[in-house]
Amino acid sequence: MFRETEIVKDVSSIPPFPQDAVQGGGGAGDLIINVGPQHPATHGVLHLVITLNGETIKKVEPHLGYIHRSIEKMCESLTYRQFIYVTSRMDYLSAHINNHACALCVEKGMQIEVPDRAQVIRVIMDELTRIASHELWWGAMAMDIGAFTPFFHAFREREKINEIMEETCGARLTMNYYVPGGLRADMHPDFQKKVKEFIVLFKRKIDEYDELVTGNIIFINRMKGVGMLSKEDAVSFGCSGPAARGSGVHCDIRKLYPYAVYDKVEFDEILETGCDSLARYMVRIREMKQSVRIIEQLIDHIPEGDFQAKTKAVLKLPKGEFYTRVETARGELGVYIVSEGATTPYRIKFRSPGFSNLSALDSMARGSKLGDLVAMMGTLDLVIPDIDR
Amino acid sequence: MFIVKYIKDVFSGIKSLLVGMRRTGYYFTHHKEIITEQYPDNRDTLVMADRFKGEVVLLHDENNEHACTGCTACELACPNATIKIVTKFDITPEGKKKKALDKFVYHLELCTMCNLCIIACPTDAIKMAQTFEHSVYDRAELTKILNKPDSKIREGVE
Amino acid sequence: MNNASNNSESANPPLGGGGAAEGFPGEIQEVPGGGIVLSKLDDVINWARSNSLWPLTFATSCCGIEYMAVAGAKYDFSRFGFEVARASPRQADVIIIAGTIVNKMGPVLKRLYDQMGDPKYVIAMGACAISGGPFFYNTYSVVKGADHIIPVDVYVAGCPPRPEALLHALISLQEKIKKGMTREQIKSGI
Amino acid sequence: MWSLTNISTGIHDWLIQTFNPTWALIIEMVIAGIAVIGLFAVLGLVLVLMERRVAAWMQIRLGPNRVGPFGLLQSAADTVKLLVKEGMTPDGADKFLFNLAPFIAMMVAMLLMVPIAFAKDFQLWDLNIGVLYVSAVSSIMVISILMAGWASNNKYSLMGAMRSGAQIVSYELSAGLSILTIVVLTGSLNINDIIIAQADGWWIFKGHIPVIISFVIFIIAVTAETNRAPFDLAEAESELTSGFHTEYSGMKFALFFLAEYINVFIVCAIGATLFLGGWMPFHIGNWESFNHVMDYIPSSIWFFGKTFFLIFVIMWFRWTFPRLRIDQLLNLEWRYLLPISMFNLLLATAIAILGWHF
Repeated sequence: MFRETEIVKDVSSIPPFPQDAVQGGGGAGDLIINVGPQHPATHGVLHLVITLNGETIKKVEPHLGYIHRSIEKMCESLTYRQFIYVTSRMDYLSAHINNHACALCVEKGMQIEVPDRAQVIRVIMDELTRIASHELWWGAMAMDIGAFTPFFHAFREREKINEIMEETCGARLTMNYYVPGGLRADMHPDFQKKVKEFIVLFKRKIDEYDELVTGNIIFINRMKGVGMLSKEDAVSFGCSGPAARGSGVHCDIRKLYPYAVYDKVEFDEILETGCDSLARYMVRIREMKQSVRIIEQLIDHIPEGDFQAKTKAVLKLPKGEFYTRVETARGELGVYIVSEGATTPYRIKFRSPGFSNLSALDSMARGSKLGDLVAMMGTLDLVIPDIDR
Repeated sequence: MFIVKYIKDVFSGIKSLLVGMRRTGYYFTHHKEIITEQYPDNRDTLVMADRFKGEVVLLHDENNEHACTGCTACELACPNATIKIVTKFDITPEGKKKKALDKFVYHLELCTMCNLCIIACPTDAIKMAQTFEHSVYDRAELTKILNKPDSKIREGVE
Repeated sequence: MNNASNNSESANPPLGGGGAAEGFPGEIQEVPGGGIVLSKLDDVINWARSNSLWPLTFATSCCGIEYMAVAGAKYDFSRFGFEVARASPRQADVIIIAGTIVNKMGPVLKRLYDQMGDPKYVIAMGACAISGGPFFYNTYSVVKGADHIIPVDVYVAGCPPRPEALLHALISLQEKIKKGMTREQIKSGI
Repeated sequence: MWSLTNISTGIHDWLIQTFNPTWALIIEMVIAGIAVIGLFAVLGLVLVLMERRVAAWMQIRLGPNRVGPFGLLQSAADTVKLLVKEGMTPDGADKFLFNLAPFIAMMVAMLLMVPIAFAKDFQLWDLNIGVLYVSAVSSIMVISILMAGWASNNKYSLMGAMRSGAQIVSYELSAGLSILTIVVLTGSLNINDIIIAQADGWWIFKGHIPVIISFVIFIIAVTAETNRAPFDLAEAESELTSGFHTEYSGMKFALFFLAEYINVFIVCAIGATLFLGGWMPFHIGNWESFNHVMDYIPSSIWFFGKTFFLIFVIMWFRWTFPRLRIDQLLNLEWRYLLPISMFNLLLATAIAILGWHF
């Protein structure tokens, strides 16, 4: 799987790019195709060099860097208030949750007590984001395996969430709503009403998803037994989120290391033991229902009070290292800040879920058909800027 | 038994397909479920959420006065240097020199609508407008000067 | 909706392009009394081209999601005939650069553009594609604007722009094609 | 009563009177050729628009509605655009075959028009082996796809073409077998004879379960043969970008695009002819007055009505189902469709011999 590295003395002996990519995998009769950087199945600009024998995949080698925007490096030159908004662009489908992780880390460093109201609204927002992300995943994954209509049906509900977000946060996708110490603004007066309306709609429509996709015989055949990721592999590749929970790994950060008010609400950690694409699919579908459950518990019990703690105008984290982790829609996001006591972080490292999940792709894909690859990538739910950062 | 299972497979497969077709057929025949909003036709009735962040504007009142003192707090708060404040020195009636806003340069092409400048502004001189139709043929048009010609600072704003 | 805009003259500016219509460099002036048949044919061709803009499925980051939202049911760009999104650049007419272009992606973008058949149009969507946006100053790896790589016809600002804003950009592009002012049309002299 | 038949016989009579028979035949051939090309253009425009509307309504959106009244000119705009768009030939391609392939696709579609009865006595050529001709010629389609895929010098195209080859060759079998059911019941390969045999009821109603099964199999098989979703593996967009026509642009791509829709039309026309009685109005046994009322609806409307219904069903498939994988696709054919249709053919033969059908 890994290319052997050796010291190359003669530079001219390094083969050019395509041959380079297949060393160790290529043989007679092998077909090497490049999927990406522009390809509808990669959901962005991932580049996969695939060695095929006929239709059977022998090897998948992801090439990264096509959307490397050096967010980590960039954060070093931004203040603690400023750097949070950049992380919305990292995993843009769970923008709120990324912001949450960064805000938590700064709050941990500054030892700011976040008011209850802010915490509850944050959790509601996080769960709405998770539903929106899973909706998009559902539509895009169905599109990957060739069904177009689910995409449009998924966006119908997603637009409702976007409306709610826009009303409260002022933007549809990259909201920038969380600030260290709480929220930028209080929730919109209509927020609770809109969320309840959405929940009613969503509960009605999620059954249609099963009719359209989940029960479909073609879909089940495309998903069952495809992209096996054993529990041991999931752990050793560092997979997290629904991708790992589909293999039965107990890894929900909301349960393991509760943050905000997750320890006060009741919800189940979804575990499937199928280890295949169908299991990962079912985890996400069931997770959406759990998110609705969390929102239902909180939406009528938003405590009164401030939405933002009193903070200094200029934030300076004390010297030291701080790490927080949250559960994004894709898995575990860790934020690691090294502070030298200045107004900007000395070093920031994000542990993004997509990168680890992508690393499992090769072992999942070997031996399966080319058509399975898009199904696997669909259920891994890759967001490429999250991988490259 | 093999043959029974085979026939069962066929029928359950066909049934699952028919369930999906019933769903799409329902939407095909029920046009009231269509949720399309016809954008250019609904421009007059389109209402943006009042918190929607479209672009930064400098508020002017009817006397062509704004509240910007040129303190550059927004410029400092902006993470990607979208705002550039150019100041000049006005001579007050008392004969003192006073710093005042000359040009409020706003690079819409860089702006990410993060709202940090609005929070930073001590005099609430700027706010987010709800406009969104920012498409132009020339990139240079996106660099805007927000203060209107001959506008000056409102009395009493420090 | 224009309640706070201080730089648009009327409450509802005309659709299609942010006021760049007049005096666009290279604008073709009409010759009085000449070329009736040809100009009529050109009108038909421009009408057809403007109403059949098939986009390339190309999205690099966040703006891609709003691009998907435009394709989605609520905004539905199929009303204009844009919904035939082609995965192969050979068959696409317009490339919507939805997202950041980084240095490694630059050559790929150029290649995609080169693979498209004439006439081809480019929309730079969002701050990153226009100028690098949030990644303009503090990063080492981002191209400061896609127009450093390929010529751009319409820029639409926002991070990411609303779906309506992208529709507005597409309508602006239609207007531009109908007026014969795109780079392709000027280059080929029609 | 106004009908296509009157027009064609009128023209024929006038030509025979005016010119000598050889010239009349040549002029008729020219007219027929122009009519076929015209029909192609119209069908292309109509079917593309229909597909986009069907897709839109199933996907809870409006679909093209801004170009012309109700968006009717949308596909005209697309056609003009594709006509004037640059048609590229890649440098590494086999240029002759690359440019030939779309024309072969188009020619096959044109050839298939020959035996189809659009209305009563309105047919280009009343072949006595019409059904055999259709199933034979339609399999030439795969050559154009293979040619396009191979000549493109593109791996995606090649894989698409190979998939398409495997797919069309296998699904020919069950399509042919389900056609044979009707041939066995009718005892003729002539399309007109098959239609006449349905004068007292369409085969789908009077042929018991075997005909219904073979109808279902036929629809599935022709969906696969025309490379439509859920069997669109040859151009599987999320896997192979655009499959065999990845490298095609402009008019050459438009020809493939058009040929796909024409093929759908033709297979649906064949399906309508074999199972739903072609231009034959809806007749029930010996209800003379009812049958007489039905006869007032022109035969061409019956034909196009049935054909477009089947086209709609195929479009309905496309916008509902996910795509199959290549091995599942072949599994479906060899493990399910082929055994079932063979068994079914036996049943149908028994019915035909024993005369159990109505």
